[in-house]
Amino acid sequence: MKKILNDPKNFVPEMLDGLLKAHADQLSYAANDLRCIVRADAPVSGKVALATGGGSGHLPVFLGYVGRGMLDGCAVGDVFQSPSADQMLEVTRRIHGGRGVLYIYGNYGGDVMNFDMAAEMAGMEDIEVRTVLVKDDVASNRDPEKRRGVAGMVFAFKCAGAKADLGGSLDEVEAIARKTLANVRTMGMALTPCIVPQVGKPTFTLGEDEMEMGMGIHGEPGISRETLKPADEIAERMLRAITGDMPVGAGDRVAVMVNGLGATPPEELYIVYRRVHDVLTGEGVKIHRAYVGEYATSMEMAGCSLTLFRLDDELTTLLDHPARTPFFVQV
Amino acid sequence: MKKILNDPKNFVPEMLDGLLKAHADQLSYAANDLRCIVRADAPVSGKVALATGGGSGHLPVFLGYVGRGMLDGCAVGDVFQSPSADQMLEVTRRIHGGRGVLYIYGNYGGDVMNFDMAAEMAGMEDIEVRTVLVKDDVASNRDPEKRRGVAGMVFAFKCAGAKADLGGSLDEVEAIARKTLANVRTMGMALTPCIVPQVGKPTFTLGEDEMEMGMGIHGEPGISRETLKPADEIAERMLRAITGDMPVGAGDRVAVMVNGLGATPPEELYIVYRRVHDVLTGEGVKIHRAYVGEYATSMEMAGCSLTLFRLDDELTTLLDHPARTPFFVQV
Amino acid sequence: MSTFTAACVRKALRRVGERMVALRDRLNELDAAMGDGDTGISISKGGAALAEFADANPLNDGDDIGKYLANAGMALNRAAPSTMGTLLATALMRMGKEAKGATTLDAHLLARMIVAADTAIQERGKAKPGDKTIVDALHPAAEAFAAAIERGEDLNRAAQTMLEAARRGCDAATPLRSNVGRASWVGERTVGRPDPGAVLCVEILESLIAA
Amino acid sequence: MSTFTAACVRKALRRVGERMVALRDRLNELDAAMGDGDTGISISKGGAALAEFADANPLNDGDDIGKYLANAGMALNRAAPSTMGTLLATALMRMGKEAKGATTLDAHLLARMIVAADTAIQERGKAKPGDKTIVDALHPAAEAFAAAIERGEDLNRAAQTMLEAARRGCDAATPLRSNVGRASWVGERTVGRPDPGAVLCVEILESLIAA
Ligand SMILES: Nc1ncnc2c1ncn2[C@@H]1O[C@H](COP(=O)(O)OP(=O)(O)O)[C@@H](O)[C@H]1O
Ligand SMILES: Nc1ncnc2c1ncn2[C@@H]1O[C@H](COP(=O)(O)OP(=O)(O)O)[C@@H](O)[C@H]1O
Ligand SMILES: [Mg+2]
Ligand SMILES: [Mg+2]
Ligand SMILES: [Mg+2]
Ligand SMILES: [Mg+2]
Repeated sequence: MKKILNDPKNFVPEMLDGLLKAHADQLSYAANDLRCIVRADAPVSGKVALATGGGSGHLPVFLGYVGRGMLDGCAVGDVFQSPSADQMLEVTRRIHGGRGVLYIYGNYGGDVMNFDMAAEMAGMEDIEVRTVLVKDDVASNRDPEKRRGVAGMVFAFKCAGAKADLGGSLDEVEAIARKTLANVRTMGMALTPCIVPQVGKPTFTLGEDEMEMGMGIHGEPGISRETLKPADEIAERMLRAITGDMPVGAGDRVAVMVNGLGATPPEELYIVYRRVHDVLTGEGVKIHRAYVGEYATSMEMAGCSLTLFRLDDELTTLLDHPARTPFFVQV
Repeated sequence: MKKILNDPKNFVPEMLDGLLKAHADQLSYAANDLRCIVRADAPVSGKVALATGGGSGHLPVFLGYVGRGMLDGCAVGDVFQSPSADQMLEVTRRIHGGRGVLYIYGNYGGDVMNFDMAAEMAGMEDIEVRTVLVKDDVASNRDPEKRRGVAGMVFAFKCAGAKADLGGSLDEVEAIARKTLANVRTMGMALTPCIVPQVGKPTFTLGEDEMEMGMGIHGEPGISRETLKPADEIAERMLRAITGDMPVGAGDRVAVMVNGLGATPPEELYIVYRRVHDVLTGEGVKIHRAYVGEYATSMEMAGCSLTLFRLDDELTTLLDHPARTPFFVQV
Repeated sequence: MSTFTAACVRKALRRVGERMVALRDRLNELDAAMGDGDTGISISKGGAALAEFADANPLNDGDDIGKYLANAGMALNRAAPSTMGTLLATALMRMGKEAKGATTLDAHLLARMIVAADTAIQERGKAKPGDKTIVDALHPAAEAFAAAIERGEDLNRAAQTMLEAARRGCDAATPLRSNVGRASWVGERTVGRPDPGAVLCVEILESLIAA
Repeated sequence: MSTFTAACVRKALRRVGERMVALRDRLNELDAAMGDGDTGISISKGGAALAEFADANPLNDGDDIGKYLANAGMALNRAAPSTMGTLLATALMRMGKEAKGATTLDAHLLARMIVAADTAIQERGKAKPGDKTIVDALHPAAEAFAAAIERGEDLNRAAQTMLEAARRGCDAATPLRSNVGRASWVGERTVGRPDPGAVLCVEILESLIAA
C-alpha cells in the first residue's frame, strides 16, 4: 500500500486536523468533534443553511465545498463510510441561522438512513430540515430514483448555495437544488482501483489494458469491463450515456465538468474535454463554463467522469455567482 | 500504460487544444502555435511581462499560472522536454508591453539553452529580456547554483507577477523574483514512477514498500531509496532538509506549500501538512498561508514535496495580492 | 433456560460484539465482490463498540434492560454508521424500546423484540424479503422464532428453529440478484454470491444463542 | 574522395537523421539509467526532422551548403529542443556559419567545421571534457581529425582516426561521474554507465563517414 500516512486508523482524524489547520480562516468545527465541519462564521444568521455529509476519501467532496456561496456545514465519515446521525445533528444545530437547513447529499444507503435519523432528531428541536438527494450517476441504475450521487452534486452545492447566499427562502433554495439536479447527469469510468487505508489492499483489480465504464467512486463495478479505448471514444461513450438520458441539442446551454478521480493527470482530462467540446459545439450546444480538474475523487483511483449541467437563465446566474471555499474559488 | 489518451504523439497538442477551449476567456496563443500560450488580453501595455516555459506533464506548472497577477505567457514543450527557442521568442514578442520581459523558469539544461537563444534573438529585436532561474530543490545538489527548479517557482510567479501587476519596473520585478527565490526552498519524495506517454513504460521502478527521498519531478533519482516511512517522519525529514539549508525560527513568518505530485490524494497531503504545521508552530514560526494541493506535478507519480517561503512585509503583501489564472485563484 | 437475566443480556451483547469483530475479513471479502468491500471494517468497529459498551456499563438485576439495549444501539451507530451498522443500530434501539422497563426477558418478549428488529430494519432500509439483504435471513428467522414460541417450543429448540430459518433464508438469497443498496449497482454479478448482511445475520443469531 | 559535393552533404544529412531515429530505444535506456530517459525520444524526433529537411529541401551544385546546414539546425531545434537536441542544433548552425558560402567541403573546411561544432557545444552547454557529456567524445574527435588533416592524412583515414578518438573518449567517460545536466543529480550512480550524449556522438560520426 503506497500511501503517505501514519496509523491507518488515524487517517481521517489526522487529515481533518491538518485541513482545519491549513484553512482556519475559513473552516471550524462543532461539538468539539473534528468530523463536524462548519464555516468559520457559522451560523450565518438569516440565511438558509446548507449541509452535506458522507464518507472521506473524495476530496474536495464533501467538506471542500463548505464556504461562502456554497455549503455551511458537513459531517465527515470514515473512508467511504457515512458519518453518524449524531454528527449530522451537531452540524445541523451549529449552522442553523433561523431559516431552516437543507441537506444535499449522495444517494447511498448508509448516508440516507443516518441523515433521515438526524432530520427526525432536528425536527424534534424545531429546526426545519429538508432533504434533496443527489442521483446523477446515469451508469448506476436505469431507474433514476435508484442512482447514486457523484460529481454532479457540486453543481447542486453551487446553485443552491448561491440562492441561499442571495437570501432565498428554504422553499426557494430547495427548489433550486431540485431544479439543478433535474438538469445534471454524470457518467464515469475507471482505470485502476483505490485502496481504503484500513483495508490496505485494492477492493478490485483491473487488467493492465482494461477499463471499466460506469464504475462507482467507491469502486462499485460498472456497466462493462473492456479493453482500454482511446480518449476520444471514452469521451463520446460517456457523453452518449448522458445525452441518451438527458437530451441536449442545438441552442441548449450547458456547463461541462470533466472530473479526475485522483491519479489521472489534468493533461488527460483536457484531452477528454477537447472531444466533449468538439462534439457538443458541433451539435450547436453552447458551453457556458467548463470545469476540468478534480472535483470528486476516489483517493488514488485513475479514471474520470463527465458531468453535463443543462442551464437556463436562472441557473446560469446562480452558477456564475461568486463562491469561495478552500477547494473552490470563483470570482 | 493506463492513460486516457489517443495517439501518444498527439498528447501535448490535444491537451493544449482542450485547455485552450476550456479557458478561452483567459488564455490564447501566439504565432498560430498552440504551444505559445499567452494571456487572452496580451500584451498588457505598460506592464512588465513575465514569461516561463518548460516541458509538459507538470500541470498546473507551467502554463497554468498564466493569468492576471501572475504570468503573461508560457512556451510549452513536449512531455518533460524544453520548448524550442523559436517558441519562446514568439511568446516574448506577443506579451511584450513595452517595459521589458522577465523569464522565470526552472534550472534545466535544455530550457536554459533554449531560453538563452531566445533572449539573444529578442535582444536583436530590441526587447529587453532578463532571466531568473528557479533552483529551489535542496535535494538536487549541495551547490545552490546547480539545483533544479520545482514547485517553489509558483511563489516566484506569484510575487513577481504581483509586482508587475502593481506597475513595477523590469528592475523591480526582477529584484522581487530574486528575493523570493532567495527565500524559497523545496524538498520532495516519490512513491511511484510516472509514464511518459511516448515512452509507454515507467522510467524507473520502486519496490512495493519503497520510497525515494529527493526524487526529481522527472523521476531523476534522489538522495536515498529506503523503506516507506510514516507520514510524520516523511514530513519532518523534508522539513529538516529545508531548514538545514535555510534556517527558520521563532518570530519568522512563512508560507508553506505541500504539493502533490499527481497520484497522491489531498487527504494524504493534509496529513503531511499537519505535521509540518505542528513542528513549525511548535518552534514559534508563524504560518501566514498554507497551500496544500497540486501545484507542480509529474503526471501520475505518487509522492509530494514541501516548500517553505520565508516572508518579510514586502513579500507578504505581494503574496496576498489577488491573482486569477485557470489553475490558481486568490481573492 | 427460559428467561434471560440482566447478566445474560450483558454477556450476550459482549459475545455478539466479539463475533462481529471476528467477522472483519470475511465480511470485507463478501462485500468486495458486490459492494465496496467495507462491511467488515464497519461491523468490526461496531462490534468492538458493543463489547466496550458491555464492559463499561454494568447491568444489574433490576436495571431496565430496554434502556440498556437502546443505549448500546446509539453507541453502535456512532462507531459504525455504515448501512449495515446503522440498520443494526436501528434494530437494537427498537428492541430496546420493545423491552422498555423489563428487568428480565422471557420467551414471548424475546420473540416480540426480534420481530421488532425485523420491522425496524425493513422500515429504515425499505428492503423487502427477496431484495437480497439482511432481511432475507432476519425476516424468516423472526417469523419462525415467534411461531415456535407461540406453539410452545422451549427456548433452546425455538432458537435452533430460528437459526435454521435464518440459514435457509441466507442460502436462498445467494442465487438472487441484489435489488437495493450498493450491491444493486452491480446487478447480475451479485447472482450466486452470498449477501454480507444475510451472512452477518446468521452469525449474530448463532453467537446470540451460543450460551 | 577528398571533397564533399552538395549531393553528398544532403545524403549524409539524411543518413545521420536516420541513424538518430534508429537509436531511439537505446538512448532512452541509457538516459533512463542516469537522466530522465528521454534522450532517444528527442533525438529520434530530431533525426526525423533532419531526414525530412533533407527530403524536402534540394541542395544543388552551386548552392550555399553553409546556409543549408544552418537551416537544418533550426529545423532540428524546433523538433528536438531537449538538451541534446539543442546542442546538436547549435552545432549544426555553427557548422553552417563556418561553411557559409561554400559549395563543396574540402578536408580543411571539414576539419574547421567539426572544431566549430565542438566549440559551439562547449560554449552553449558550458561543459568541459571530463564532465561526462557529448563533449568527452566530440572534443578528442575534433582534435584528432584536425591534426590528421594537418599532417596530410587522406580524408578516409583521417575520418577513421576521428572515429577511434571518439570511441576512446566515450569509453573513457564511462567510469566518470556526471558533472553537468540532469545526470549530475544522480551523482555516484552514473559511474560505470555510458553517457547517452557521448554514445550518440560516436554513432553520428560513424553514420557520417559510412559512405
Ligand atoms: N436498504 C437496505 N435494507 C436492508 N439491508 C440493506 C440495505 N442496503 C444494504 N443492506 C445490507 O447491507 C449490506 C452492506 O452493508 P455495508 O457494507 O455496511 O453497506 P455500505 O457499504 O453500502 O454502507 C448488504 O449486504 C445488505 O445486506
Ligand atoms: N551542459 C551540457 N553540455 C554538454 N552536454 C550536455 C550538457 N548537459 C547534458 N549534456 C548531454 O546531454 C545528454 C542528455 O540529453 P537529453 O536527454 O536530451 O537531456 P535532457 O533530458 O536533460 O533534456 C547527456 O547524456 C549529455 O551527454
Ligand atoms: Mg460502505
Ligand atoms: Mg529531458
Ligand atoms: Mg459496503
Ligand atoms: Mg534526458
